[in-house]
Amino acid sequence: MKELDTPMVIAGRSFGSRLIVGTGKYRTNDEMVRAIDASGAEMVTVAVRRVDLDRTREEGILYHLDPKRFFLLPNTAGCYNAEDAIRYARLGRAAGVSDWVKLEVIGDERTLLPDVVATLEAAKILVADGFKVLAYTNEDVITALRLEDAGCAAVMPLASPIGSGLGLVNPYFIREIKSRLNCPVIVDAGVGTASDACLTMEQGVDGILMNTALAEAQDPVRMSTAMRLGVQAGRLAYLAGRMPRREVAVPSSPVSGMLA
Amino acid sequence: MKELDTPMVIAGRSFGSRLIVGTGKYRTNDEMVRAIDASGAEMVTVAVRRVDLDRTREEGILYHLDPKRFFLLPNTAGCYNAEDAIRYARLGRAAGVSDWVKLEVIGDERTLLPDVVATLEAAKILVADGFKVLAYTNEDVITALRLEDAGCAAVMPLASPIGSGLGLVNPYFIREIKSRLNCPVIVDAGVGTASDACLTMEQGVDGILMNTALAEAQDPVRMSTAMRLGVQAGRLAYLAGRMPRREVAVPSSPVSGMLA
Amino acid sequence: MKELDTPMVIAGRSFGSRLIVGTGKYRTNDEMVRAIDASGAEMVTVAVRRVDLDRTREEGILYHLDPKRFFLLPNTAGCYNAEDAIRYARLGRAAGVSDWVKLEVIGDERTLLPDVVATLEAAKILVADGFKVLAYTNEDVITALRLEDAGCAAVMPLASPIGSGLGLVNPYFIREIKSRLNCPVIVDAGVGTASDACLTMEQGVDGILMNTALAEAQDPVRMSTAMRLGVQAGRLAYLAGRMPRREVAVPSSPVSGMLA
Amino acid sequence: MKELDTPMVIAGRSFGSRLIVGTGKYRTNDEMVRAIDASGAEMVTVAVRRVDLDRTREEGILYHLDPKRFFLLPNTAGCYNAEDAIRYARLGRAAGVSDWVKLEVIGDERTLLPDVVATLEAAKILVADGFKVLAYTNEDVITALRLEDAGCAAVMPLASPIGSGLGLVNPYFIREIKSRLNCPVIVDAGVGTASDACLTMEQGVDGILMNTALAEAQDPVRMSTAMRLGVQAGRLAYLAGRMPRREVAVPSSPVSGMLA
Amino acid sequence: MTVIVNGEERSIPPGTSVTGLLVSLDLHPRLIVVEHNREILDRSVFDATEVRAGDTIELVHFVGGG
Amino acid sequence: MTVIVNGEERSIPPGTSVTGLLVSLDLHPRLIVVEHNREILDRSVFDATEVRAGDTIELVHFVGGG
Amino acid sequence: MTVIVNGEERSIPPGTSVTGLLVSLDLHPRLIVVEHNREILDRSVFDATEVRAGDTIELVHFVGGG
Amino acid sequence: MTVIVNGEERSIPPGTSVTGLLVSLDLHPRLIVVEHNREILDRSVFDATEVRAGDTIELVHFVGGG
Repeated sequence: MKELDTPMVIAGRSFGSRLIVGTGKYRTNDEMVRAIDASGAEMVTVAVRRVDLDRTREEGILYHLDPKRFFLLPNTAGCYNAEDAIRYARLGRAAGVSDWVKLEVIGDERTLLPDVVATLEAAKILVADGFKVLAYTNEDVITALRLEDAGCAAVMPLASPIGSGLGLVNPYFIREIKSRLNCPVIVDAGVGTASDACLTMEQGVDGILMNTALAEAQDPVRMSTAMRLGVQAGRLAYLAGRMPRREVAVPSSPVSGMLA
Repeated sequence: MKELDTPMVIAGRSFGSRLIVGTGKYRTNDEMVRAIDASGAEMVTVAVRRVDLDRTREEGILYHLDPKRFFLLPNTAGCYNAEDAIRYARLGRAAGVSDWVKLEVIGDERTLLPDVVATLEAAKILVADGFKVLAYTNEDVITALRLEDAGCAAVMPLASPIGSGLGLVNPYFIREIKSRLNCPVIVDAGVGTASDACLTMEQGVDGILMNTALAEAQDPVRMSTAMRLGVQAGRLAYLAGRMPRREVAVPSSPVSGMLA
Repeated sequence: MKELDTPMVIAGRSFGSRLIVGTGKYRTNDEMVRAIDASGAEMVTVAVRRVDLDRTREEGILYHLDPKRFFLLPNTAGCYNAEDAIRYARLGRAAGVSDWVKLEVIGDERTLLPDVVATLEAAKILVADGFKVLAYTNEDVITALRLEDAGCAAVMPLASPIGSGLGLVNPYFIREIKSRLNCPVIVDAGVGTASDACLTMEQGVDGILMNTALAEAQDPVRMSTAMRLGVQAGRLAYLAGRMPRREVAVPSSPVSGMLA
Repeated sequence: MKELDTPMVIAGRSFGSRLIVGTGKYRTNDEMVRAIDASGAEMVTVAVRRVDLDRTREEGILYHLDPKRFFLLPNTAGCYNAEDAIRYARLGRAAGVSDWVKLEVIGDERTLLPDVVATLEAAKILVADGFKVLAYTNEDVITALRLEDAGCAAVMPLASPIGSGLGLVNPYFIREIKSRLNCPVIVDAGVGTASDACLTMEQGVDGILMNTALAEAQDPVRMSTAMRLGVQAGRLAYLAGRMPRREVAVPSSPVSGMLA
Repeated sequence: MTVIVNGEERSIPPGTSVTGLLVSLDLHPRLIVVEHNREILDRSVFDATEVRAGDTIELVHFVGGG
Repeated sequence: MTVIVNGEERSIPPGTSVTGLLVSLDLHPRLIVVEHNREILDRSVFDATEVRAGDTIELVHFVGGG
Repeated sequence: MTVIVNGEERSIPPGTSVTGLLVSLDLHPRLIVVEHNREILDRSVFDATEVRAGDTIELVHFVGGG
Repeated sequence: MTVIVNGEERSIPPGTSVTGLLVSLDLHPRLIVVEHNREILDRSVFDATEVRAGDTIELVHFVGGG
């Protein structure tokens, strides 16, 4: 890949993989670790939650993922207003791994779509507070432009709702966002299988973040490998420039030189 | 890949790559060779044509491709009836590289769709004559079943017309063909970009044959790499078993453990 | 409609409606009659079956449909070879309603796809025997051209498998068939809802034949009305010539004359 | 239709047609009038612009449309902030035809997508000022819910960008908006042909507003008729309840009663 | 004597005509098509055509179908 | 004296009313909405409202739009 | 004395430091972020910070999430 | 004497073998398939096979194709 593509650069940091993966919903921690290895991801997202004092719930993720090997991206998942999101972002930063945050301010429990107004408000405050903000948003290019203006390090429009696996529903708007923004555009949420990831990268975006498609696959390790390859395939196909579509056929073999 | 997938086996012969590529329409022979290298293909198709006695046309492909390194699959492209196809198949075999043939009997110049009746007739004769027949056909499962009954080594339904780049138009019928046949199913023609290849492999077919998508890409080497990865990605995603599609969102981070 | 569209003419006979409907699978005969009325269809298909001597099964359709009001088109549904199809066609003709037949020779029980070889063979014999043959076929333009050459009064390619409701899967091939044939092209089978019918007519075909989409709708009378309107809408949209698609927006209101 | 569907009710006013049409971009005023007649629309949108004192530009629309016959809906097209939109809304109301307004606050000139923040702000002020506000918005259900909370008489999400003719790109989000709001949902912008209108109504929305698809059709009168029928077809198909989709075929004729 | 009607053995009195058979089965000739030993009969010969022992008769009509 | 009408300077005789302005421009009051120095005027006051030097007048109406 | 830790009342001996609390809960300070009365504490002050009756303590860490 | 090679008339000296023909055309036998009067020749007989007047020869090879 190295000679065929450039690294993904966010906030001045280079990543050899354009695939960012989540760490939620795996059947076991061991399966999670093997799947993340197979994905080739260098950046992984984590959530900030209370320690379970009764030890009934899973222990912390740091028991399983080496922060020296993976760049951890704390998220604000589960926050429904700017204040909470800012609180979670700061708690995540206090863990001392980095000052990056995947900003999510959810506006609706059923669709988990972002509250774009609150996201914009939180983004401004977090950027002013020194955070590198990667902001989850919808496919609205106007909101995307404002998040960039607010100083976000990357804008992360959805392909379809979180955990839906519906794939890239609106390629037009994703292409529009990519063509209008200067900062990296990472498609976040909705990818269900490798062809979704490949098609999404073919729109020219910088990367993809996914979680459910890997964790809920029947075989997460195989699917993580598929996603690694699918993201690379889509990226290279975008850079290669595809053949034109035609409704009339064109032979692949010479029409001359036929025998009498 | 080796530990995650099995080889593609056709007529008892194993191929490490599920991507078969053509050798037509490249801008230069050098570009063709580099693209084929990048594709990782082990089997490449060639056409049988008159030697150009005036040397105005390209020299033979064997000056550029080492038949020890690549398994050459002669085709009967350009033939519009069974008799011609059989003649070209025998000429191709006489070259001494193998007794395999990619059988194409075209029925219409505008769409280059197969004449399924003549294809079936030619397939029977060639199989009786000891050929390993890989038969290009349309998406009709009934024709596909008859080609298998006729002893074809592989059945090759189209994704869309040759050289169209329209991608996989009818996934239902391709899945149906795969689910009903025991012999290998190789999708031949119509793939335009990496996501097409990936989506096609996700239907469970054994492999893909393509030419125009590589030769006509702005950068054939990058696109060949993309196709190699896209085919692997689609294959592994098929084997992995994708997550279910849902119209309602599902969070990736825990909903419990939120702060007060 | 009259001033905006021409009638559908098949074998010299004019039909005011481009929608042809089947009479199978309705919950009750009364619902069937009301649905057919609502559909505006002038031609309806019927099947040829043994009289039930124990009267446990439904009585003949002629008790419910007036052959003076509806043009009855006997089909050969359920036949798996040319001989049976010819036998059923002749039995249908012997009923004395007409010498038209909807020729179906099924090649596969699971998909109910046509056996194109046997269909072609039966078509030739029936045409020679004086039948007006409307032939059910797949989306293969080559087969369609041969059915026309065989003297079929109309060629009836499928949108998707009988009773599937998957809609128009391959618009390219349906457009190709329409553009290449001179005889009427009626899309038969697969339409599931009104937008499928509308989209199908927008490809320029002459008409649509459907049954399951009406009989299995929760409210067949409303759906029949929807299909009548949807077929007309698609036809007129085709004749009207649609606006171009664009990926950039264009205002509908003047950009000049704004206030200072 | 009357017995099969209910009227579209907005702000207590009933409309017999679920199709609302614009009056812009027609080649001639005469063509506009005939197209609007053919569409069956009862509500038509108009823009507010300066009188052309040099008479070089078109005269007012009221010379061509009888406000007693058509319910005129002034829009705020061309406004890029809440203040301008409010000013145009009040000027429109001052014309004395009604206190309804189609609120548009555009956020981006290239896509003509709405500025949802400014739209929400303007909506609140206009509702407080006694306007019946029909608000153009994107497919974001959260914004749609807030527009309803703000007291909008109807919410008008786009199918695709204004004047694009790309049709219904995101049926999921449109269905979600309809399922979550109590006020009427009118899809505004993007419909290109009759099947787009039909498919859009099949999502269950209350109505559609369009302009370019009619004005830019090669034959606006035929297309307006097609749209009238397509909207009705989609509405009735939605009410009728479509058959299930299946990947396996089901015969329409009895499988019993075959001859020996 | 015995004949096969629509696949089932039936015994009918010798000398029964096709019309007689239909009447005995309470079927209206106008709506029925008769295949007699694989040959389609014209309605005009229903009266004159006698059914013989061992004959195979198919009585068909139109039913709902698509 | 000079006023701004729809963005253009126009000189009209002192003492001209809004109605007078419309008439001088050959516009039918019934179809026009008048914004006078950013304030929308009710038709009932067109006669009584005098246009003063430097006033900004916007004369708008409905045109085709979607 | 009683404090609220992660939403639950807990009684701990007076004079307990944050470090002491963590130890008593068998938690490794390096992996835990502590919010004390809505203020995030730097690890360097865990020892010096005394938990007082009625304090609200949130102990959080990273868990799997997307 | 005259023969038809790949559709074109060519005159070659009598007694020319297939090998001779290939050499005269500067073609490498290993890469060429020869169809002689509609019959495919095995390479082993190129030397022994004489081309006669009026013979039709097709010289084919592999070219790029899909």
